[in-house]
Amino acid sequence: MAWNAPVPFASWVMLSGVLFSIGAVGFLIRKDPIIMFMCIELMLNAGNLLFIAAARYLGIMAGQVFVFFVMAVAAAEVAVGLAIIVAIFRTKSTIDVDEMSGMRG
Amino acid sequence: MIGDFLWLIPAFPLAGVLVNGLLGHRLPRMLSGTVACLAVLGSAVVSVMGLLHLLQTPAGQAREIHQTLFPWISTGSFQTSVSLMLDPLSAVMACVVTGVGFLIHVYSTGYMAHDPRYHRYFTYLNLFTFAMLLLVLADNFLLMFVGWEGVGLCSYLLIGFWFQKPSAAAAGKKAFLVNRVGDFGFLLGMLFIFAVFGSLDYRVVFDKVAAEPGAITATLTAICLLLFVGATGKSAQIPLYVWLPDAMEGPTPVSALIHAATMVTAGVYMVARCSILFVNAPAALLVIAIIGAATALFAATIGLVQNDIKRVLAYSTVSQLGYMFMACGVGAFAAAIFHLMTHAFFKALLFLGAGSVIHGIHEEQDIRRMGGLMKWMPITGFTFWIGTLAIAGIPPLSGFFSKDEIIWYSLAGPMGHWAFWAVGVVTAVLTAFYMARLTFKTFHGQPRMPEEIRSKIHESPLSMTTVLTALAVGAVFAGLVNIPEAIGHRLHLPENSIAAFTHFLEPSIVEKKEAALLIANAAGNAPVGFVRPAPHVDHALELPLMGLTFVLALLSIALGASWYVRRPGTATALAARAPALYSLLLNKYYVDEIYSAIIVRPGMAFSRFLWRGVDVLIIDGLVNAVAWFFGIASRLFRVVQSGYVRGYAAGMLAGALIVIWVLSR
Amino acid sequence: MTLLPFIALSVVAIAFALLLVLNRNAVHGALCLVVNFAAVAVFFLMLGAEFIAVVQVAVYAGAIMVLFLFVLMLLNIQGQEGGLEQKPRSQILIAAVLGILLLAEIGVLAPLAAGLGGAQAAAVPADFGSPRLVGLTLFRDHLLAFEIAAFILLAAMMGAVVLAKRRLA
Amino acid sequence: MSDTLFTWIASLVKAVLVFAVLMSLVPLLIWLERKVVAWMQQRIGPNRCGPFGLLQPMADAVKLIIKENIIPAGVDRVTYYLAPILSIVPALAAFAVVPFGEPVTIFGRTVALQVADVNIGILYILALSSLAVYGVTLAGWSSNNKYSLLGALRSSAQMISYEIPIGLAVVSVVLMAGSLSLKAVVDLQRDSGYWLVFPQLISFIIFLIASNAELNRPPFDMAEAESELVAGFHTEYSGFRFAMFFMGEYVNLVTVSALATVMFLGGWHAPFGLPEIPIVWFLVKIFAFIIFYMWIRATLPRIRYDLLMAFGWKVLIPVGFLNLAMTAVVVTLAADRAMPLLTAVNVTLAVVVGAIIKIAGRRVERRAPRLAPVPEAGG
Amino acid sequence: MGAEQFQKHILTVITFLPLAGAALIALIPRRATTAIKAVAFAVSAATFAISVPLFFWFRTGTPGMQFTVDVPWITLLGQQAIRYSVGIDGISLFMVLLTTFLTMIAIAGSFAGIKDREREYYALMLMLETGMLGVFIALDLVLFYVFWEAMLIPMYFIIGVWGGPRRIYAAVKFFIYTMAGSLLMLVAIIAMAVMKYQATGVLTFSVQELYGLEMARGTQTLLFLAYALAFAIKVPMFPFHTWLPDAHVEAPTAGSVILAGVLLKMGTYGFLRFCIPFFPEASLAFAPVMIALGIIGIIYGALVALVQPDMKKLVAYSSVSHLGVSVLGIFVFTLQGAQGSLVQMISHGFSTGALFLLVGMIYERRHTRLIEDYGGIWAVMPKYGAIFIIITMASIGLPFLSGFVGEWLVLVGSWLANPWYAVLAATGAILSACYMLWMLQRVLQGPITRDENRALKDLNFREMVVLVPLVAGTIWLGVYPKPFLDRMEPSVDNVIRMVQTAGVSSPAAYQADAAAGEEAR
Repeated sequence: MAWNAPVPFASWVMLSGVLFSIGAVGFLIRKDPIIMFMCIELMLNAGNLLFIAAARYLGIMAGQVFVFFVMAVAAAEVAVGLAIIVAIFRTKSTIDVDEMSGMRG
Repeated sequence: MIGDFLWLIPAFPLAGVLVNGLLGHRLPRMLSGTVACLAVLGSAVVSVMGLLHLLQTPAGQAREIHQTLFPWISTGSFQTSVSLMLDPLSAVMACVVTGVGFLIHVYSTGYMAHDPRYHRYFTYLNLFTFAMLLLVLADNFLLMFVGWEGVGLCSYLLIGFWFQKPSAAAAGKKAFLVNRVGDFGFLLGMLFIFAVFGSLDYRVVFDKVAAEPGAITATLTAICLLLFVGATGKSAQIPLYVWLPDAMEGPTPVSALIHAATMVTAGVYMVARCSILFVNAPAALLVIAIIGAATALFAATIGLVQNDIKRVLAYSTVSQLGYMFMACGVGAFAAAIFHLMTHAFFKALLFLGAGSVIHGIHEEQDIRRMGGLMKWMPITGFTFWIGTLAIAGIPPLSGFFSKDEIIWYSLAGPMGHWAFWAVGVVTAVLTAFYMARLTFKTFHGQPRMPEEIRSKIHESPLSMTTVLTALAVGAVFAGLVNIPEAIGHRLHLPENSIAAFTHFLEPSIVEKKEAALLIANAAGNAPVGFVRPAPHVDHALELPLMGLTFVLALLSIALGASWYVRRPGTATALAARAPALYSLLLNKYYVDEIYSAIIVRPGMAFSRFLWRGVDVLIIDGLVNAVAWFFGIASRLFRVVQSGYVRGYAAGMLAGALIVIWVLSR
Repeated sequence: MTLLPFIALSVVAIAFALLLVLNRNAVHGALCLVVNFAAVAVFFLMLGAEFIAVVQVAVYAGAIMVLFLFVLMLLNIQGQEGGLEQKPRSQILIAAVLGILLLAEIGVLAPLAAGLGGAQAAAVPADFGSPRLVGLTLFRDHLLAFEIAAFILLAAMMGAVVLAKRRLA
Repeated sequence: MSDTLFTWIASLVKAVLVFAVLMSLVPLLIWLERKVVAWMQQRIGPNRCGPFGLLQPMADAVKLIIKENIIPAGVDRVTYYLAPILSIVPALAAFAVVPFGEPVTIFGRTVALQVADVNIGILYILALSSLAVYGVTLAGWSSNNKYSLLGALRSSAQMISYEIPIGLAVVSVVLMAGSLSLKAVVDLQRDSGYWLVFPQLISFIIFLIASNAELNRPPFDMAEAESELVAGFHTEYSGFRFAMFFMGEYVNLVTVSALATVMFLGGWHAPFGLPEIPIVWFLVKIFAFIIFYMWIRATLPRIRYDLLMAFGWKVLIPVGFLNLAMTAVVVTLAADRAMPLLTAVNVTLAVVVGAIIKIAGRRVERRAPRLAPVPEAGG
Repeated sequence: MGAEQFQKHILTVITFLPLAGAALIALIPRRATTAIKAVAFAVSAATFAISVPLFFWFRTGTPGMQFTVDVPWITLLGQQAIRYSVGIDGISLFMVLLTTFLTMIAIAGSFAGIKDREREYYALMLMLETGMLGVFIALDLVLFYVFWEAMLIPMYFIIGVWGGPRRIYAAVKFFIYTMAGSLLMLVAIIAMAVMKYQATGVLTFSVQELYGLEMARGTQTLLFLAYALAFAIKVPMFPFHTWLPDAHVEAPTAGSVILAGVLLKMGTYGFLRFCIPFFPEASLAFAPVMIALGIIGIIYGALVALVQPDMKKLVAYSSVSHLGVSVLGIFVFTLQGAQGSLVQMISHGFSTGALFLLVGMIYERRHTRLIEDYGGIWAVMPKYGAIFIIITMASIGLPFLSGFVGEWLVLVGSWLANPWYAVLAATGAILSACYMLWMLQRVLQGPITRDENRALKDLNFREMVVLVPLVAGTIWLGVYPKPFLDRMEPSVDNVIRMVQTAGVSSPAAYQADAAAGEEAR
């Protein structure tokens, strides 16, 4: 493969897929909620990447606008998520996900 | 003229009911009693006037008076109205009902004098009379059915009059239920008639049958059998007679009026009224004859050993009714009605006599603890003797004429057969014997009452004894109304006085000769083996046979006298020798026990099973099971909510995978 | 936008993503993520989305990660969590299986999607991805979505304040 | 010599030039600051090393370089080393988009006097300024010291909060210029003849205050004030890493001043009527700003932290929004007569507000509570 | 103009007057119980008084709807689909009269029985009356359904709050049973409207227009089953009847009078008004099944009633039996049968209503409903005994009393359809006599065994006033049913004709009867 050949769209899908799965697996493996949040951010970012790639390959601006919204949502999600973690930490002095099963049925 | 007074006949007793029912407890006793008697008297007068009017109408004209009061149930093709009809048959019946009824009302004022619920008793009695008159005067089956159930209700109320007594209450209920079973048959019969003829009016139905006789013999047989089931219920024939003996729980005048003279005869009246139907269904006639005969014999045997004075008379009534049905069965409807009339007189006399005996010796009913009462109650005793002789069939009393006519026609009637004749004679002998036993044990021989009662025994008051004598007169002379030809010719009596009664009933009942023709015609195409045209029996035989029955009756009375007066011990000795037979008869062939074992107890068990098993267990069980199921299901799903955050995450991811996989295909 | 820089950068991105997941120390993880975001920002530049690239840096790296650092530092929950060792065996197993499944699925899908996007990048106007064009698309076609995003942010802000506010009991 | 190669070389040269100039300016500024502050406080300032103390910064630099690098125990090594780098790099990188002169033709090709003319210049600067927060945060956290952690949190919170007013001020300028690239802003000021400081006076004031806070400079230097939290986030740093923090601060100062001149004082253009000398006017304006900052450092007392934050959120941001809204309305409605109109409005507003503050100030003094005379002992 | 206007809107007035009364009662302070009772009785009496002229103004001989009011209510898809259209014909006239009559009596009957929370109680009773009246006069399916459900709620509370020990269980069971059934009906209603809309583009729920709606055989069966289930539960027919004994045993006296007197009739009314006219072919096809269930209901109800220790349960099961007769009458599709079932409904309303009042009265005195706790009370309570006997006789179908007319016509109708139906149904007469008389014997007759019974007081004036009208009703319906029969004949004939014309396979008996009916009239 010539090094300067243009990058096919499939590779972008592969890349964002890999990043997404790393994020997903990370989310499942780790017990620390902050790491889990980061993994979620990672997944979201992988999503953004694919959006932009698709926008570029299809020539539609909408892709980029969507990324804009994803970012808004991600920011909101982190804000609330971290607030919750702070609240939990303040009450239970630990934020280990497995202990937090108070809400079970 | 008389036509528009017909409604008065039932109206009078109805008025009596209203007066006594609503205001009774405020009226003094005398007033409410007299109101009741007057009510019945009023309707008696009107019905007699009706009878006379019919008698005067020349033979040519139709002896029938109609009056339609108001339309009752009318939907689509089913139109019935409350309308009355007076024809010879219903006139006779009306006169018997009101006549005997009035006498019994008068008797009751005496008999029930100290009863706390005096006015209620007379309300029921008037209500009964009203219902009976409705039954008799109705001109369509539905209105007859109204009367039919009405009398059933009154018999229930009157039998259970002393409802404090549990036995009376039970007897009342038993009477009503057995009657109801009978009415069930009658109801189906009426439905069948309506389905086939499209209407329930006698005129319409009878004309259609008369128009083409023998056309629908099969359906007619079914209809007649169903109607007959109703009759057996009401007139206490073999299968459904069990309620009559228990009906003795009620006051004696009630037994006299209802269970001797009027209600029980309703079945016979109905059969006679529909004679045109029965004649065209020879198989049905045969069944009636057989059941009638069987009941007569069966009841007579039980009557032999009964110790309660009223029970003996009750079984004798059942037996006499058997006679009447046998008469109808062999085609001699007029004879049946004639016997019905005479029986009304002497059986009422006997019951009232028994009533005054019980009244006299203060509520003692067991004849084994009576005896020699003639000394204390001469009038009751004498009138009782007249009744006994009449029922035994001793000439010239009424019993002789009516019973012997039946016995004769059981041989010579259109469906006559020597077997019926034999049963008739044997039953006559038995009747004579148990009546003799009863009279002798009660009025003759040594008094077996405990000492202290003997002083208090007294003859019944005037109001009761006058009624007894009046009935005695009726019992003696009632027979003369219908002197059979054989005797009539021998004594050269004027033509119109011979068998006057039968000729009078002509238009409303199928005459014997005509019946014979119709039966032969219907039998021709009906596959009933037993039935065949009547054997030709020459009239010569009639007198000797009558003589034979008379002699046998005398002999059995003599036997009775010897057994119970000269050597009182013989009966008990005889009974000791055949204890099984004796106990069998004493316990009425254990029929009551059999019925309860077959029908009542299993019925109750089945319904209890239905309730506990089906209703509670299965249906409710199912419903509650559904509720339980949802409970369990929800508890099951709770587990899924484990609270284990990463479990949820894994679930989500797996879900996402599946979605991607599905979408990408 | 040639293959070499793409591969180089994707290696960097994937490496730092793995570092984040496997890292014991949360702060280091955060930094790895920042580097990952920077790499992705460069990808955006390669894909002609300058405005989004800068926004990515400003928003993700500049704001969100700072939030993370803030929380990490405030709560100082250092080192509570061991490495991967003491995790319940089953959880890792499930995660591994699902991860592999996901990768396999993407492996299958990528060529399919390729058909969609085509090997060659589409011809695109010069200022593709410039703030002017993004602004135009944003406010012409997706104004409603923009308003909704605004509301989400408002709600999140209020939520965060209420949740984290120390109850002055 | 293909075009791409030429652009590569040109930008490389420009980058090196800019880096050199900045690096050399830092010691000069340190010296200038100490001199100006001293002069303002009627004292002499450094005059021992070299003429007028010019070599004092050199001495300091040598001291810091040869000083032993003490790394306290329990320090998170990676972030400890990373923090100083992260505080300098964004400041230097931000300078790349600042245009400091008209395009020049060398060897027959025109070369823009700007390291990289990117059409999202301003946004690029904002992004990098938000990265500056990392340096501070990580420094405070990694030095495993309670005070430094608190200092880091406070200063980073302050920097984040003040990014928003700067953003608003910049956006109103961009609104006028219609494009995000700095070159367009300068061209606008050249074409319209108005320096944006007049039509955008309010945003100019907001920009000055907010950038001061952004740099953690004295009126707002709560985080690393000696009297409060020892030395804030860089307490545990010594030696060359401590110097890097200082360099970072001053490079940032230069960048911010450059930005201010480009956006508000018309970049490299001479004031009305004076001859156009390429880079000199640009440097003069930058130095004017720097002196202004130093002047503020010398005069204004330190503001308490919560008032500082409250002032930022409750005053600057609302005023910023209002100003932005006003500008937007004027630009859309009266596109052509925007400049004079806005100037009029802003100037009148400035005068009015100034008057109000003066009157309010005097009345406050009159009503200030006279201390009640101390009652005589006894009695 | 006032009178004519009043006559036009008489149905609306009758239906919503009780509701207004309920509102008025809600305003009266809780403690003024006598005022509450007075107002409640006054309102119900007024409603009855207004409904009486209906009987006389009703033009006999016209099958169609009378006193109709048709006002658009809800517009769907631009069309006035759901209309407030009300009206009564021969069938619903007597249901309305029965409702107003029985509610008045029930309210009068509950003066002694209800001790706590009278205000809510009487308000609920009047609301219940509105619900019931609405069901009978509604000519729009949605309006019908609204009232059908609205009527459930007050009944639920009446059983649930003022009931006996297991009232909650009974109330919930009653509610869920009826609700489950009626949900299917709702689906069917909507399905029909949609089919009509697709076929003709006219979106309407009015009953008139939905008659004769063409639909495929399969759908007709399904829709028929949906309706039939809802009404079968309400009747109640055999398998769905278990809620009735519980509801009756636990409901307060007046509650069970209304429950038995009117609510059960809604099932049979529903069959006559909706099930059969809407789906003639399906009705014909399912007739044998429904007849079988009816007959089982008769015999099963009677048999189970025989062994009930509790009087109210006994009467409840007797209701199952009586309404079995009514259902049989409907599904033999003969004029006599249908009219018989209607008369049976009215007579059952009188007799069972009276029976419940009677049981309630001795319950108020002795607070026990078990038969063995009584015995020989006729001696102590003569008036009570007399009325008890008359009502018992009416209930078991003694001629010249209301029970007989209904039963007889149903038997005639069913015999014309198939003799064996009549034979089986007639056994009901015997069985009903058995359990009623046996109960009578154990309660009224026999010696007074318990001394509490000795002290029982006879009926006071109020109780007589409550019972006498019912007794009069049974006697009037028994002796002179002509006015009733004439008014209902044309409408019922109309419904039956629908089935006959639809049913090619209908047995020959119908033609004969119809023909005979023609020339007889």
